[in-house]
Amino acid sequence: MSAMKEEGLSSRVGEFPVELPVFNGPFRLLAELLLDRTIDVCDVSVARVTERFLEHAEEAEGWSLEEATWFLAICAVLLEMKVGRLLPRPPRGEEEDLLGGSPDVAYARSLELAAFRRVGQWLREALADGARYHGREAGPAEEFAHLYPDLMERVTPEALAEAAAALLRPPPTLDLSHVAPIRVSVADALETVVAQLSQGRKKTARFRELVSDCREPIHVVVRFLALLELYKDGRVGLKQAKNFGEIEVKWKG
Amino acid sequence: MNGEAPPRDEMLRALEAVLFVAAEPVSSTVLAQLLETDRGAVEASLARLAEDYERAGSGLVLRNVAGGWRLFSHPSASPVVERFILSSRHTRLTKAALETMAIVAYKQPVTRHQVAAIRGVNSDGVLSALVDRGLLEEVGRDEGPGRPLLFGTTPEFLERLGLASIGDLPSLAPLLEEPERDDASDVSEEIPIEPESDDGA
Amino acid sequence: MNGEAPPRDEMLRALEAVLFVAAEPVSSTVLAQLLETDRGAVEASLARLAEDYERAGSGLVLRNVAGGWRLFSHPSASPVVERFILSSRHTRLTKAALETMAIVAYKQPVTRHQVAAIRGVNSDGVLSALVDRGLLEEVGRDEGPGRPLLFGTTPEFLERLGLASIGDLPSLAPLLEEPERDDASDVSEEIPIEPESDDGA
Repeated sequence: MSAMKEEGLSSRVGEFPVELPVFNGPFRLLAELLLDRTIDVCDVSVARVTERFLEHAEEAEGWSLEEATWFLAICAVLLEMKVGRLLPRPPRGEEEDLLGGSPDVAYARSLELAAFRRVGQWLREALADGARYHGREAGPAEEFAHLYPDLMERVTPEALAEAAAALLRPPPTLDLSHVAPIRVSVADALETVVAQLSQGRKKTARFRELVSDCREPIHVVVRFLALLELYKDGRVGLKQAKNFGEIEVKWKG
Repeated sequence: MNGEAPPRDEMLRALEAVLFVAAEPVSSTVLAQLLETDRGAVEASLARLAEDYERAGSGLVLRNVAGGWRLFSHPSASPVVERFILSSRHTRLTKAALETMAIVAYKQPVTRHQVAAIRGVNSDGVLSALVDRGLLEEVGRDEGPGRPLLFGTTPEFLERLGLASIGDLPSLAPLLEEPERDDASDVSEEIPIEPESDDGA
Repeated sequence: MNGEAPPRDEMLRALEAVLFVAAEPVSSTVLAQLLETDRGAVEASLARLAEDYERAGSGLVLRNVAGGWRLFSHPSASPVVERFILSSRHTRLTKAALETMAIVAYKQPVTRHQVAAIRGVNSDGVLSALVDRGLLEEVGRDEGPGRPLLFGTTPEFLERLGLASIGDLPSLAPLLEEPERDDASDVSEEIPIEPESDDGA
């Protein structure tokens, strides 16, 4: 995580440019701004950045181990920060802690956490042992029931409602509005494929034709899954003459 | 009084433990099933246990009542037990009792099983205690398999809460919303949706 | 096993009866008040009772947990008892839950944020699950900015662990061994090694 602060890193690492709505410039600078929280991590699509990195690696004709490692470390931190934002979270400032502060503090923490893990093991055993002891919940026999005239003394309808609500309340929903959903479904793709195959006169098609209207890779993937579904049900036949060759699809109905 | 009884064996110990946690009399048939033995053996053990208690001057008594066996506090200890109950009068209803009563009040009629499912723990003991106290009662049987008992609140329950009818309980709806979290509400404002990306994370 | 214990006297019998009806641990102070005697006498009687149970191979055990005394069924009877009450408290806790519980137990009162900082990951979900299970509870609010909630362990936590008080947790010091490295021996001194909870749970 502190890789980017290290002096030994060659200055060329991470200099590939990224173009994003919120930022235009070298990734290295973007990473610094993100880690400083000058730019909000949720404004940045890690997938897009990764795409740019892969393009960059291709352009450079080969991977630099140093750069790839650095890039992975940065992405891991960004994703962790992002996940922290996605899930219900403690008050602000946690991201700084995730980054560890000074190495000394980080080390002290790791020692402490190791101790807590060990004591967690002890807790597990003590709880397992304790679970074998059953206390008596039944209370005194009925003959003493008349001594409880004030059982309800402090119980108000409001307290009762609060107790019921606490048990019946649905679990908190996660706000996932900033996770871009996949808007295509295999069911939809099935319909499209069946329509194309069954309505044509030939009742055959090449896979290439079946996906000719797909604009994004995810749509092609979903069409392919739909074909596999149909194949499993025996409604289409599939033939591929050689590796990476054309896939012939035959409608069987 | 003369000659010590040999230590209780595993079966006697299990028998005593079950009677200890039970909230109601347990029949010797049920005990025999639990212990995977026959009623004769169970009854001999029960007799031995009752005798042990008496000989040791125990604060507990084992009695055969209403079709089953049940442990009671010793009658000679009643004054102290009563004082104990009265002294704990100011303590609130236990959380378990409050929760159970709340579920029955709002969801009635409900079965034991439904109460347990909502609370996440077996609630039989608490339910019977609340029935004993006259706050809840059996109101019928469910039509489902096994025709389990259904529970509801009693007129005394309403009276104790000062309610004219069960419809006067506070509405749950406003309470069922998510408890407010200081930072949850503004998250969506802080984090813009990424419009042009299909693979945001 | 050698020589029968003399029959329990009136006080011992009353003590046993009260512990039998109590649904939670009862402190020796309360018991002393009830029996109109002093704590010393009560504690001697409690010790005698515990010993009697053990000698007789009883299905009951007397334990000092969560600041008081409570009767429990004998652990060796737990399979039969659990079959009888149709529920088991053997809950498998995840590593994350155990870790979180350990941090809260030793550092209480702590905020969510402090727990997350030590674990290095957001721990909200685990914390609320443990609160739901009655093992942890909200014990107040921190004075700092935002007045975050503070968490601590519950009496039930102590009871489930069989501990009389939070001070009975094992000391962390021997567990603070160095992981592989040995160049930071001075660091461990900065880490609080005792439970910081003298101010009680």
